Amino acid sequence: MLFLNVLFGVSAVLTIASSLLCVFTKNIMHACVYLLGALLGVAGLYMTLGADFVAVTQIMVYVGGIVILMLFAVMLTGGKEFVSKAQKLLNLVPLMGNKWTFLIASLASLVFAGVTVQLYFKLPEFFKTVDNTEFSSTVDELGKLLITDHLLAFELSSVLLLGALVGAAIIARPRKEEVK
Amino acid sequence: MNSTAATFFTSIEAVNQAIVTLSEKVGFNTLPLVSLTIILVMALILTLVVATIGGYGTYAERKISADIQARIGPNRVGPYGLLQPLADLVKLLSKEDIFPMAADKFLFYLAPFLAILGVFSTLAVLPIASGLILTDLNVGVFYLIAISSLVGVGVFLGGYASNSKWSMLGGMRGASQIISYEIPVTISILAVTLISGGMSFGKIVGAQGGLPHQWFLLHNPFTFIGFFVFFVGGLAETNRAPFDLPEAESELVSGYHTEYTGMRFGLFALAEYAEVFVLCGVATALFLGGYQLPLDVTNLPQIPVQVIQSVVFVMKSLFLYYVVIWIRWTLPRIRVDRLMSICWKYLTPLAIFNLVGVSVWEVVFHGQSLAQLILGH
Amino acid sequence: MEYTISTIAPIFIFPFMAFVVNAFFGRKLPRQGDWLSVGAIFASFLYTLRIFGDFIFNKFSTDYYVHKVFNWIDLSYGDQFFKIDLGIYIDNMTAIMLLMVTGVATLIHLFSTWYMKGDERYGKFFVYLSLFTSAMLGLVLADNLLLLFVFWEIMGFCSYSLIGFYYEKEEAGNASLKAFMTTRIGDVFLLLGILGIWSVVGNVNYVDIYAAISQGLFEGHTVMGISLASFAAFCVFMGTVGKSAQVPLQVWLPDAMMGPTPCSALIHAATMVAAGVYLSLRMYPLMELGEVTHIIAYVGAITAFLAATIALVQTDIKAVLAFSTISQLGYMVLGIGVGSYNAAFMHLITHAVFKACLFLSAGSVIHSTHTQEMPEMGGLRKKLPITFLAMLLCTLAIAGIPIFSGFVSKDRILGDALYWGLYAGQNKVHFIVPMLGFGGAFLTAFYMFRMMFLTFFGEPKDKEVYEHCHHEHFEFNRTLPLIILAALTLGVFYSGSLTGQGEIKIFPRAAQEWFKILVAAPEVKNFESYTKEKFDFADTREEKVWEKAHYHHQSGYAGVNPDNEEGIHHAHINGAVASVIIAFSGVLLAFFLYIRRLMSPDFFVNMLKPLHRLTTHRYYFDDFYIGILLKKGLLVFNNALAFLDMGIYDRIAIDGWAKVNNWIYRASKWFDDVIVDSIAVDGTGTAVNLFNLVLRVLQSGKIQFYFVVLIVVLSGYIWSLNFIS
Amino acid sequence: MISYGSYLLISAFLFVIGLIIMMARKNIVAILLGIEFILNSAALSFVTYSKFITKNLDGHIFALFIIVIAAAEAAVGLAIIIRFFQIKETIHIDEATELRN
Repeated sequence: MLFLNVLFGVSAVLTIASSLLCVFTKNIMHACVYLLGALLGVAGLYMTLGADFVAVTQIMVYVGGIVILMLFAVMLTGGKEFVSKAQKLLNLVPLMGNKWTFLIASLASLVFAGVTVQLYFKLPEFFKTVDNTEFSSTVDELGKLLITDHLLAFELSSVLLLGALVGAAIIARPRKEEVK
Repeated sequence: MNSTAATFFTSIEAVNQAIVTLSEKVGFNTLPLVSLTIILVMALILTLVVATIGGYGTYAERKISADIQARIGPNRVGPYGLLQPLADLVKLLSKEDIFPMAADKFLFYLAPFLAILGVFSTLAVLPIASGLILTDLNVGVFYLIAISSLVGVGVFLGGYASNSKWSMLGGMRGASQIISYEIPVTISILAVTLISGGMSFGKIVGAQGGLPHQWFLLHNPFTFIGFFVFFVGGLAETNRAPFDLPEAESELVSGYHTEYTGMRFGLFALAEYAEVFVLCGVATALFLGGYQLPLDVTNLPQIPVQVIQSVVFVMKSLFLYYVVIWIRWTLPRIRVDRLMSICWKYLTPLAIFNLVGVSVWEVVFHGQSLAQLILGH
Repeated sequence: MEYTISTIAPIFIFPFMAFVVNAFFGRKLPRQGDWLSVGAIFASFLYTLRIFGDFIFNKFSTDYYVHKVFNWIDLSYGDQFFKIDLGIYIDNMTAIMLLMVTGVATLIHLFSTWYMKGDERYGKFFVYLSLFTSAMLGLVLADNLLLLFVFWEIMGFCSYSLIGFYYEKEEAGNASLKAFMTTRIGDVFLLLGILGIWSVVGNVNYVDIYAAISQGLFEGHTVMGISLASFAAFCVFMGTVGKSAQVPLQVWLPDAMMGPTPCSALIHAATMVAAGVYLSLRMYPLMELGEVTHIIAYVGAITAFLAATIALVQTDIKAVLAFSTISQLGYMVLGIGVGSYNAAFMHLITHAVFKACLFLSAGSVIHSTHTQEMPEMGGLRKKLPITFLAMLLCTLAIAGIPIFSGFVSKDRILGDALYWGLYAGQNKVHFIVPMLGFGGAFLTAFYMFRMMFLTFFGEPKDKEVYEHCHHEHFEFNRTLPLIILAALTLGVFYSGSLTGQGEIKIFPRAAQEWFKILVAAPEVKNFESYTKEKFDFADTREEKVWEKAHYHHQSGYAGVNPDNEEGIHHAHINGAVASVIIAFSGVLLAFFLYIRRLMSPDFFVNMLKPLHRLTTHRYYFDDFYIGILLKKGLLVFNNALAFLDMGIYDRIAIDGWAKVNNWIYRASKWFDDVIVDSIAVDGTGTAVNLFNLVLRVLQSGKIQFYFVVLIVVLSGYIWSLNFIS
Repeated sequence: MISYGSYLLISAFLFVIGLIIMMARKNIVAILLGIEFILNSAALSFVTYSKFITKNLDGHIFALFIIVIAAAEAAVGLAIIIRFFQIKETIHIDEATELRN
């Protein structure tokens, strides 16, 4: 269990630190890299939960695909020039119009505070549940589930991916009159 | 997490005794701590070994290219120039660490580490011998493919952070090339997992035998083609010639690591050479029988067997390593549009065809290999 | 023995597939696909042979049947039960019928390849032929009246298409229309009958109907004052009248001879017209229950006699055969009416064989001489020896000469009729039925031999026709069907003995009486606890021992007062003697008139002038229908319609509607001005403006603001959960 | 340390982070980035419930499909962003005010 505890600690710290940095960084490119750190951390958390396949899929799809795509997008859209101004404390909240929005936002914060307080009193119950079951391979089980119980969703997701592929290719291609 | 190095060592009688006595002295169970330590030490050793192999990769490259071009090659430092990598290391360490003015400092520092992280993380699942594997993950092959895509991020960030047009072009080329060639490589690996019935390296290697006709390479015609798809795709993923467009000297000076100097450049180079070795090791494990010996090892003493197995594995990998270098100094670089068309128009359909073919083969012949069909059982 | 869908369905599916393939790809196939039709029906024949063998010769008893179903239409909901099963019902009668249909159809298909050769619509003919055959087989296999009705209509369509096959000729077009419309009358009645049965039984399966009859479900139901059983039985019988060309709906069949001769042989002699009789046989328990048997007997007797008298004066060879068909169908119906169930069905089979052969022979003659008029023929027996022999055998059969099949079956019908009319203890008026039957038999013998003598004997009357006719050689597809069918006119195949009465035995007794033993009127009691089997389940019944049907007499008589065995026997002896004498006297009369020429036929014509005029005009049936019913009747109808249109529809409906519209217009104008314009349109605008004041705040166009609203709503929702729980 | 609540806390934390990013940033790429955070938090919750509550693998399946959908969404979203940039030469969210051209 020591190894798991270490892994959990490292992953949790990585996740939380990366996401915090992601919020507070000024550079969108850096934000993407922090996202990468957070995703790796989440993958580590999956590992500690015994979800090896999900963890590796997370790394595969996010690190190998989405993050690189985002980096590309940032680069192609000149992300380096984009530096948010005045990102400190209250100024973090963007100007959204007029006094009404601030009124609504303050109401929202009240509600949020209420929810948080409620949750806070319930937290100890959650921390009592500790699971010490041994690891076992999830790959076989997942494979069987995917082609039996969740077959329709599986097939639909393949169609979705194909649609996304074609759609993305069509959208991103410049129109003919603009090429000249 | 069975058959890892930690479980192997702790199952040895003497080590076990030592742990028990240590636990009695300290007052708590030290088995987890010792296991963790063993894992860390093993990881360190493996990293150092692979780093050395990667370092000597530069030496091999120079020597073999010299041989091909009828030159002598490095011969001044040590006998036959064998200490040349050490000399290079010293040179790289002592060089000035230049940081370009316009560069993005954070990313500039981060990129080489990401690349090296992607390469060395894969060592965790590389099966060197039948107990000598850091952790035999159930999703080993999948993990290897996934984590090695960090190299792509490193390459891209390196190119971007340098803020130089050569680097930028090299980084973009590298990232797109790595993403694209991941597809045929993954699909041809999928065919192998289909035959072995699992993604863990222990299972895949265990499903093969020591003799060539028991390898997955000769399991059926489709895997035979699949091996070449995998190998060509692997060459492209590691940015080796003839797919070394991200660092094409004649066009981009040195590609994504143009602006890097000193040990940072060394890290990129090390990542490249180590990745080539990992590629060769994976190819060996997947297609060439891995560490399997052509005899029954169940009743033999374990440690000598493991030594022999490691030697066999490393020899096979080094042979492929030689082939990679041979290809580099034989074939000219490919054109950039050809690169993508080879991947999308030839390798990917071929890999899918192989996958379908292997599935059909498995169904029709009930998993028997070609040799089993010809020779009988 | 397992009967599954795959052992039964091909009988129907083979011709149907041949139809489908030929209909779409026939033109591209070699020989326009005729081999496909012939092969398909021959394959059906082979399948049928197996069923026939199992049922007749192997192991099953008289009342054995196979009934397999699956759901066809299921519109049930809640308590409402509406369900129709599609199924197959095979008993001994079906097995025999299937063998007859496929066998005769195979031979006629084969003959058609010779007869229709060189025709411009050669392929199309086989398309219709295949469709017709499949429909006929489907009708025979069907287990319920609704499915039977479907195939019945498909056959009607095929008949229509084939009568009008040479649609360049105006008569052919008119004849096809006439046939179609005339049979439609019967079909409407049949549909009414089916609905009547449905209203009581809730189903139209044969077995359900039998069970319902046995349980007495029909009692107490009436329609327009008459009992529903009578009504349904009469309506079903009207279907038979239409399809089997009985008086008064017989007018379409002679005109139907416009079609190609093989189609006349198949449709208008052997199978389709027999389907009507088959329907009545199937519904025999209903006919008995509804007490319409007397009507049936009279209709049959009148048809048999009237058609025979008309046939006397026809000069067209096919017309003679057409009227003889009507006459023979009349005998079958007569047989049903007097309760001679077995004999009626036997006559159906024997008639199908010899009449098909007669038509094919006539086709052979017509194709050789290119004329249908008998006065232009004569002396053809030297030119067409095989045709002559085949036709002679069939004529002997239809005339009722002993040892031929016609005698065996017709004699038994007449014997039963004699008993029914004379000995059964009914009113003596009913004696007229056997009298008409015997008279018709005499006339049949006479006009058939008149036809033979005019066609094949004597000197050639038209030299040109005679010279034109080629000498007949053996041709596979022309003569083989004739030979096979002619050979099957021998009575031994049906009765096992030469006379049909069991005196001169050829086969052992069991085989001798196979027909009589195996076909019986359905005993409705046996169906009370029937089981339906779903398709593809193996038939798990035990094999039953061959047992004899429960007949009151070996003739299969099932009519009025069936227990008087002595009387039946007496009637049969008398009937046999009488019919033999009558048949031979008819032949002799024809011989004297047309060979010896002792007397000119004109002598009789002059002597019985009014009768002659009556018969040449076919008793004015056609004139009555067309001249009076259609033309005069339609005039009245037209006038009524005109009044309806001008007087009622124009005045009241259209003008009145205009006034109503005027009112509506005024009301809607007010509605439009006040409610729609003032309140709805302007009011909506005002309301939108009002809402706008509020919603403008929310619709900021900034996506982050929307996130904020989203979060507020979500957290409010979560907050509200506290109060709920 | 490894308990039900800790995973849920991390999940909630990721969710809030994603929300803040989505609300605070004007860059469309950053908003997509926030969406990725939120999707990850949902997937993490699913896997956690799968481990502690339901004790079967359905949560893993959900996480897998969430990852698939995230991939599709990122591909299409980034394609739209690139197209948007080609037309407007900026990726400021408030510039996205027109439905045509």
